[in-house]
Amino acid sequence: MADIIVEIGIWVAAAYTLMIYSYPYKDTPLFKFAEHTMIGLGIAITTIMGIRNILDIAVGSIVNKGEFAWIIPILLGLALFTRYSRQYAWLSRWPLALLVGVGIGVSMGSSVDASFLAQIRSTVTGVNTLNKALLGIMIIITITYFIFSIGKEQREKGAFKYTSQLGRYVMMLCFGALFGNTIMTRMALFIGRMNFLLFEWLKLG
Amino acid sequence: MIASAKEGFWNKLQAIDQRILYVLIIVVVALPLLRPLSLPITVTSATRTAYEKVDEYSGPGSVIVIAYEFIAGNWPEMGPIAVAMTQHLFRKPDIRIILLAMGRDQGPILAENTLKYIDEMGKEYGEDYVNLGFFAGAEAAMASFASDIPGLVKKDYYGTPIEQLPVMSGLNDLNDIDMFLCLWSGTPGWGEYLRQWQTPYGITVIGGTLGINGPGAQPYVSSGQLKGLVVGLRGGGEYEKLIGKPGEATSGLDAVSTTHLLIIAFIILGNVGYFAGRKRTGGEV
Amino acid sequence: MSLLKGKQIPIGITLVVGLMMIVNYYFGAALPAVKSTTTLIQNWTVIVAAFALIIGLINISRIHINHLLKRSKGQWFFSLWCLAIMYIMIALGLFGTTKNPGYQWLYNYVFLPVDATMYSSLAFFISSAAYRAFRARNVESILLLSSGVVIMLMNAPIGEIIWTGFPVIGDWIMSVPNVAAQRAIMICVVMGSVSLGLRTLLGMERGYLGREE
Amino acid sequence: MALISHQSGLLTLIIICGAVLYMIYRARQGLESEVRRVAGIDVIDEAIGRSTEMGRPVHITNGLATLYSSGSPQTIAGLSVLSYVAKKCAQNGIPLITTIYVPETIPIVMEMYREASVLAESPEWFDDYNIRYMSSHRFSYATGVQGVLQREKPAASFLMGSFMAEALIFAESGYLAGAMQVAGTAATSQIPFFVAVCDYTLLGDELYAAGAYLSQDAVQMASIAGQDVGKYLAMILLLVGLILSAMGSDWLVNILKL
Repeated sequence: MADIIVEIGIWVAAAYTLMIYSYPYKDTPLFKFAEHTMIGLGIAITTIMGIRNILDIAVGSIVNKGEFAWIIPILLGLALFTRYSRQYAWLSRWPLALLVGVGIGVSMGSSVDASFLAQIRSTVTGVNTLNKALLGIMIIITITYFIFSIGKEQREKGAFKYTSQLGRYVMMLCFGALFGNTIMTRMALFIGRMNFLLFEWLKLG
Repeated sequence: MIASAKEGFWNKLQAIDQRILYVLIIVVVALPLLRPLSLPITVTSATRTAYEKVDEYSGPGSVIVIAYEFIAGNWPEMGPIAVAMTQHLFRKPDIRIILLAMGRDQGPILAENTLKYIDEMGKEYGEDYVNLGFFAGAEAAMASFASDIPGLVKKDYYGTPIEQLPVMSGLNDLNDIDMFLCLWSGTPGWGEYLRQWQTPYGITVIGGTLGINGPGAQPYVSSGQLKGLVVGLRGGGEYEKLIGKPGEATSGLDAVSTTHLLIIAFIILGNVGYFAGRKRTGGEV
Repeated sequence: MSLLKGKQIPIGITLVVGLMMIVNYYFGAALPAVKSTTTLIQNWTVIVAAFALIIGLINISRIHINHLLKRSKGQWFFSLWCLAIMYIMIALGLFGTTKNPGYQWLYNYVFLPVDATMYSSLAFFISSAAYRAFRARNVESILLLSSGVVIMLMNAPIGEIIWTGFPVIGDWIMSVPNVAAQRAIMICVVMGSVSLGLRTLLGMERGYLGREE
Repeated sequence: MALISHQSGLLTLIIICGAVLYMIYRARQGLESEVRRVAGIDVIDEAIGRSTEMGRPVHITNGLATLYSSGSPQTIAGLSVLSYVAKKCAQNGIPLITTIYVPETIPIVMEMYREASVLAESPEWFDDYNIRYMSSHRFSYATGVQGVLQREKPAASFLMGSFMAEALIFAESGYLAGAMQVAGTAATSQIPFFVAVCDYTLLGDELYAAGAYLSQDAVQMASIAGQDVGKYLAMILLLVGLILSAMGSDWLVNILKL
């Protein structure tokens, strides 16, 4: 019995795979069907995770451990729904303010340290090879491209005009490399699907 | 007439209907899968270093966290890396392994999937390893886990309370973890663990990621924040060779070669069409 | 009453919470009170975020129910199907827990394959994008084209067989210009995000708060 | 236990914030700071104009970063572009379809739609069925956006925010639908695909400047100038660090390690 379910499952999976691959060819109801299935399942899966978090962590802590502080996030969460009422819509901004506060705080706190200083530190440590020196110089040149205002006139006529163009050239080398490097990852994924279609579904292997 | 027909040909070369390209991609991938060319795989220094570091930091008595921060769609590339590195760790005697996910809700299911492919070498669930499941909230959850493990972790993925799992006994915060294996595909992933675990606690991290994240992660390898890094299908194939267990990555690398050659051929066609077309009209097309 | 409805309180919440996160990052080790409050607030965000998911559920349900009521041609059936499979999956997942066989079947044989197929369809799109974009029109696109092809030949095992030089040049491109451009972009992005963060904390970035009440 | 961990990080943050605040203070005193033109941002009006002529809808999406994650600045910058685009579309009377991954942005986008329809005095423009939540799963989101692009055939498509692999799905699907595309992201791994496929791309920091630039509000424009101070600081640190390190001393590195 079990392997019949699995076999049906494989045929359903293969059908959906072909529906998705029909996208580039023509706008068919097949793709639309797979699309609506995917959105329905996607929302269901995350909604379940959300509801389980609310029940396990918040309500669970109040009921089992009496930590009544969890009432606050629950109220803030419920406040989101006031957006649908014209009169109390302003209340929905409070939970959003909390979320944005955490996001901005976490990003401002850590990004200066992890992205700004860490990158400068690793660039300027042990500059003993030509490549390391070249790397540092290329970073400086590329930064000039992102200068917006101070030295604007310099940008049009002065030194920055050339360095920002050089910066674009460095970025183009980088983007070409990232693009080329990504092709392998995408092919690996497609190989995975072909493995499924050829061997698990059609059983040609 | 001949000139314009020829010009038409050059223009056609520049704008081949992409559906032809798509069909050719399918053909060029299917052939090597059905009849492997088995081109040789050389192990690069990056993958070998990662292998040696995993060995070095999983001595007897050590506690290891493995984070499965990727999605089912990444399995063809992340799967072989996850299976090879997890198998390597399960071969090490007398260590505790904690599987979890904080960024990707599919993590726990993919951890289960990985365990199906490996030989658990007699390790017991609850005794030697545990799957803690998914903690929503990404960086917020990481920060809570790092500072206060019992505070955040109430149950494992199957609902068993932590008190009944000996593998979790005595773990208070991140300082009790000896090595962290971070398998990530994007964001939330290594970036968040860097900020919440590596930078504040200096924990030893070895990574496994998609080919596209390889270049972006290089600065962290050279600065030592990542002790080792296995990258992409190629890295997976090399790690499979190192642990002597060929798997999906090994068989896929032939198809990688053929598809790359096809795309390069199309790029050449496009450029030939562009230049020849321009030469004919003697100027801007 | 207008004080309550106005912007002062939300801006106040963002400012206080934002500053606490920053203070915790730099002084957290020394100020346990700040650290514990930060952890508490971060746990709260997990719950508020969970409620936001329900807002999403309401949004999509209203759209598809509207299609159903209006019987919009060529769409109402798909809307019915989307609503049906969504709420069945939620029922299976919540009442039967995610270990329920129905949930597992839909997850393993419908969701995962489509998820993997969508991801793999990038193989088509990256090929057509490469074919169109890698055209030697000007200096910049020549650089894009050449570094892209070299890296492709570095990655593919066949590349080494054609010429052993590819991995060498590829490694240089990967370790110098590639790292340089990424670090430069990363450094400038930090400036932008800090400046935007500051504007948001001070209530100047009005975008997310909307109109004056 | 040092009172402050990462002192150098804190000092840098204070310097950057100080610079931005000083520039804002100067702007409040009426000292304008000109900002260079960013091609991608100017093209937004052109793209909306094209949609208006063709009578097609406009599509916009703000990517993956939730408001409480460290990627939230990208989503907020994307939302400020959305606010501008909504106002323009309401004035021109063409529909704006917003596809959403981050659920907590739904109330914000509803507010922006209402604000745009009030400013354009066309209440009927506000149709919150154009605000479409496509799930918080990346590839359900990608499938949904593909469906919108394929069926609604927008003449302009804006991809502003943090993206991952699905960026190329949006860009190629937009190309197939014949849309004029302007993208902006700070996710360095996806910039190459936007550069290769979209008509215009805002590179990293240009996305953050977009919100301020579009608002044409003197104070916000001044904060862009404040950002440049941080970039000059980075260039000086790099230059000094390179020279010192080449001469063998890692004095600066130790300071930065504090």
